[in-house]
Amino acid sequence: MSTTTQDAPVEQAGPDEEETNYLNHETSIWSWLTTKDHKRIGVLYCISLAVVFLVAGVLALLMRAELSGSGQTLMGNDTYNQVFTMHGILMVFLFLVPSIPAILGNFVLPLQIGAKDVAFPRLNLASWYVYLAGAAFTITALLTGGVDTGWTFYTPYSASTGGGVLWMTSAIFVAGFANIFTGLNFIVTIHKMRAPGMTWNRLPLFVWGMYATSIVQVLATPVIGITMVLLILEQTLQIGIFDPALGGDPVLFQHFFWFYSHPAVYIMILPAFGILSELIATFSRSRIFGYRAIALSSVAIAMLGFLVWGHHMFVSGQSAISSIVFSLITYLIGIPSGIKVFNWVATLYKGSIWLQTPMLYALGFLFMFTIGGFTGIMVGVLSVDVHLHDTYYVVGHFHYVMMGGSVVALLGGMHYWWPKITGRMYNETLGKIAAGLVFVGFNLTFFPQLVLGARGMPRRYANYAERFAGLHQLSTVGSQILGLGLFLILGYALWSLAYGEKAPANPWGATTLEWTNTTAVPIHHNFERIPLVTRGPYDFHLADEVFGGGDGEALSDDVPQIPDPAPSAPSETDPTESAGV
Amino acid sequence: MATETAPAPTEREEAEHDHHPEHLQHHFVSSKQQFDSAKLGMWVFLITEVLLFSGMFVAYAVFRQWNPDVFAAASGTLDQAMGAANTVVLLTSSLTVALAIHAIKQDRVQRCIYYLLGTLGLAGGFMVVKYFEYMAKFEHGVFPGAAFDPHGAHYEHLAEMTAAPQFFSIYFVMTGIHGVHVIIGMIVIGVLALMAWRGSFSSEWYTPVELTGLYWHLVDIVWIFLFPLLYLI
Amino acid sequence: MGDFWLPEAASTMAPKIDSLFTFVNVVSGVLLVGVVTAMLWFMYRYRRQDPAERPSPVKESKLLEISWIVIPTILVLLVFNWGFKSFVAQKTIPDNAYEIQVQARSWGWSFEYPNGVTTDTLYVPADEPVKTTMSSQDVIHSFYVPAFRVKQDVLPNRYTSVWFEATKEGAYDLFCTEYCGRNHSEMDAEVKVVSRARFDEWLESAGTPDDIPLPKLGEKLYTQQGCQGCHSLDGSEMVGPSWKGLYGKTEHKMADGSTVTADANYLRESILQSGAKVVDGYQNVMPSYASLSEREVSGLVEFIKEQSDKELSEE
Amino acid sequence: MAHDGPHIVPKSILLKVFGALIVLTGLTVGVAYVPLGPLTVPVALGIAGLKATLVVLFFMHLKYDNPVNALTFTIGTIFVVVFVTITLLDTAFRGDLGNVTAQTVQEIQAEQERAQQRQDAIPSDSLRIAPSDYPNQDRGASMESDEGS
Repeated sequence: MSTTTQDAPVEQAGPDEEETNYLNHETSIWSWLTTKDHKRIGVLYCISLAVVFLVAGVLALLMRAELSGSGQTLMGNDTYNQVFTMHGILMVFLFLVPSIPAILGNFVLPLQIGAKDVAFPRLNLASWYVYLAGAAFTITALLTGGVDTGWTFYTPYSASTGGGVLWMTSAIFVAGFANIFTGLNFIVTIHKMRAPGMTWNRLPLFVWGMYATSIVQVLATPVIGITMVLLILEQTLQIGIFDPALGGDPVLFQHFFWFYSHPAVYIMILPAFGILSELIATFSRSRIFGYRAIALSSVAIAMLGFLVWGHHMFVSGQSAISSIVFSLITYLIGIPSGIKVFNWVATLYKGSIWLQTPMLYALGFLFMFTIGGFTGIMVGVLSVDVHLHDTYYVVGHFHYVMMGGSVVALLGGMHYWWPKITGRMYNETLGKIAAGLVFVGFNLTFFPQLVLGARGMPRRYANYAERFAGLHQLSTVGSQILGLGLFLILGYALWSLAYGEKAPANPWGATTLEWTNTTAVPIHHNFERIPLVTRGPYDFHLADEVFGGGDGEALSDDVPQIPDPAPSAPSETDPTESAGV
Repeated sequence: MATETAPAPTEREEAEHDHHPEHLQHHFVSSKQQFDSAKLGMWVFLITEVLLFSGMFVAYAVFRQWNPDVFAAASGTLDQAMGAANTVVLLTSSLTVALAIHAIKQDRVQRCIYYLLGTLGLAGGFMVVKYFEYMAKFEHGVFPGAAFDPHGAHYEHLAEMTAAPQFFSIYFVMTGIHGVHVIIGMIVIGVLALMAWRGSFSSEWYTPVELTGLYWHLVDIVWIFLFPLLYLI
Repeated sequence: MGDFWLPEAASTMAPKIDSLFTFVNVVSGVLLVGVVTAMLWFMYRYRRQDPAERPSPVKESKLLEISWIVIPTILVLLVFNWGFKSFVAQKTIPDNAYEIQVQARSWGWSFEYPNGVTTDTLYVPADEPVKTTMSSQDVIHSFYVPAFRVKQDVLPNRYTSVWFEATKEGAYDLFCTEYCGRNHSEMDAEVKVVSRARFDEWLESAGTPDDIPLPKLGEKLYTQQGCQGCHSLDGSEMVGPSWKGLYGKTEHKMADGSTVTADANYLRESILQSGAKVVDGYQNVMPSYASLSEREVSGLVEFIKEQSDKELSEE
Repeated sequence: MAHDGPHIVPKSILLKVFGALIVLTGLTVGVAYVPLGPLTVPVALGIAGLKATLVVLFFMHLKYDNPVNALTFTIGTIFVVVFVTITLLDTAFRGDLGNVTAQTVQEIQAEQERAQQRQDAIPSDSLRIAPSDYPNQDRGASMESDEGS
């Protein structure tokens, strides 16, 4: 990879002094709250989402604590119902759906394609504020009586309960716009803002994952918007679309809801696929096996993901013919997901595998996502799903996909990009311990749930039959280990912010632009010179300069640049002139 | 596709204007890149609008398929003349927006302002007709939802029909949300006319006019479907 | 493996579902072990030994890629086909099935047999197809008997059905699996599978004879109709007002500010037109019990009366 | 893909398209008075689709624009069709295997009442209509007679 020759940017300080970067070029709170820099918006999102994850995670621990005994142990039924509802809503709508795109997508995507920013920086900032508005609505919902409908808001129950339902549905409507803005921004950015030479075949797979995700966000989110609007109108004006008492059809609501919420699963998992490809490639130092298959299968999953929502409704009273069609198409999605797993494992073959913390998460992901996939095949079987639907098997299944897949990938990604975001290294030993705790805790929590479900334990039960108690207790212990691991991560992450070792520009020896062409912490405009891309994203063997003869530690200014093989990239305007536009 | 970000256009544009183009944001390489991005962004936004409306079209399709007779009878109580008039009004406003863009591309700012104001007037006309339609319904107790209590010669028979409230709920929600879009469009077009009057636009930079035009045409397209579905069949 | 994973199988459908479950489980297990073994082996075999290591790219193998598209496709189509067949069997109700009407409400079940007998425990004859025709009085519930491997949502506006043929006599759990509010987890019932002969005998004797005293009838209805889900007898707070000391209360405050005397007429009205008067501090959530017979309503009123009398005598 | 300068659609084309749109509006109103039976909905939607296409291609310049924009819009409309079609796949076929009734409880009760009234008219106790008599009565039957509307 090489860069063009161009006059040195103005703001660049000498090597001895503290370098000016996106974190310190302006330091007032105001400059953060009004920033249009995609990196800062990523950081803002990271802080907000961490808070939501913490709250929703504590709720999960409370739920597991309540379930440690078969009767009432910690809270009454009403409280329990509100707790699992809030856990679901916060995790799905306010954490998982925005998580990877809003944090890592925002931070990494423009860097990876060699752009100075996303296409619409103002919209990007608006997205964060809209998200905060959604969060504010959620808090209002809690203060006005809470919500106990489950995150699915099934009618007619949602029409008859909870003072907070109106606020909560409004919150989801509002927060949906944040996702639409992000998705729209990424689609345009990927189409129009790629650096010279960054062809579609040279896009890092994280970008492909974000692209597929954005398509789903843009196409699906408006439908949850209109669904929530109709739900609100149903409660205020009693328009009878969903409520049977008014002549509506409750199953129609489920169609509307799952038309969004099933693709939303792909909003959560597709970016995780992207992260995984980056991690596996970098830490095995080999080109992703079947790059094209992985890239295109993401887009295929995004599209097919819209055709399968009815597999949540096999026992809902929908027509048998549509159950059958939905089941068939569901299997068609299983195949591209399988292809990805096989390709990732094949990438390890004859690689040079470096077991750093992010790679541990990646390998953990492979194990847990595979279980998530197989249990998905199980609940996709028409007749078996009749037995498993709405039991803990389903709970276990989607946690294996959402938490074991999406969240674990996010954790891996956060560790991987942590040096780039903060300029500091985390503690590798603690990182490995935490990864182990998360892995053990997670499996101990959710594998017993698969067994519980298959044995007939229904979900959303505050109390349960005595014979389920043993496995429930096991699951509770697992959740505590998992919680311990996550708190450990929070702890050493905060520690690293203050005391962490200074990170080099490319600590992992990665080959994508955010590592090779930026300073340790990227500058406000990302690149000193717009890169000109001359090779694929994972061509480790072609990227001699990347490693600097070592594991990447040595890379920075002293690495000799390869002579420019191609004509100059477009000159960029003086960064100071239009700064902050 | 792979060549979309090729650097060529910049050099030309840089040659054309030796100064930094006024409206070019720092993170874009060229005005063309900025314009194309804005336009693609608008198209992506438009499909979110399409899918927003799709939910109501699904509700319409499902309830119509369950109660075809009721929907036919209920649609018969809507005022076809007003609906048709509004269709023509909205189509005309679409033409005027297209002509406004046509004008600004040729630097005819004055003409562009006239066309924008014309559009604004037509949109206002649309809302006025809509207002009279709604009022005529409300007078006879035809409300969305629980308040539905039709009376008067033209509407009485609706009270007997099981799914008539559904038809009118869908009618009011669809036309209501469409109406909200018209109002938003009117505000934006008003601002555009003001900006044009202040000389903000030229053939060099008219992105907001172009984007608003796209939005306005989409509002028109939604109505093109609403009109036959609600009024005619 | 089936024993570890699955509950007791007590219907004709259960073994079919179980064999498919076990098949998917075993195939998944084998593939998972394969993937994990490969992963661990590569992890060990190709671990980085020198920071400067620069492996040369592996040539992609078309054959390998095609094989892991084709083999999973065949497997999932096999599983789909198997699931499809058993699904159709699950959903196609035999013509000769014995029909039981099921009513679900928050938070209880009632089962009505062809002769009008209503119970809160589901009695079914063994070795005979049974069909339930279900509907809900309020929100969506779901009828789930794990031992029979049947589940079907119970909708407020439609009749849904399941059928099963129990193979083993005994008692089994029936759960509600569609979240329905506060006492969702308490909304269970028992399924008792008995021989045809004993079933007939029970059905014969279980009818509500006209000669049982009214308060006794009311007491029976109190559990049967699910009143106990919302109205306590000991004065504890639930969704609805407690029946303890309710009868005869003079200053009974309503949500609209008015007060009524809780006499027999008021109770009657509250049972038949539940929304007519709503007690202050409670939600208007009670379904109407207009389907009760005149004698049954009187029975309930007498039973409520008894709760106040009891209190008086206790004092 | 790239154009030199803004493409300008000639005014004459805009006016012609507008003329066509007005004519099609007249047509769709006219057609509404012709009894077309089952074709009513397809014809109305067909004309509306044609009008929308004209607007998209000429007023919105999609005919002359970057194909990516056209692709974007096409994908959007495809997913609307998917949403409508697959939902109808359920709602139009309820009751196909007998696990759920095609009619709602209210409809069945109304039907029962009507049957009861008929029964009262002819005094005879031999008939009893139970809900179980209805489940297999397909909604399709009522659809056929309704399609002319």
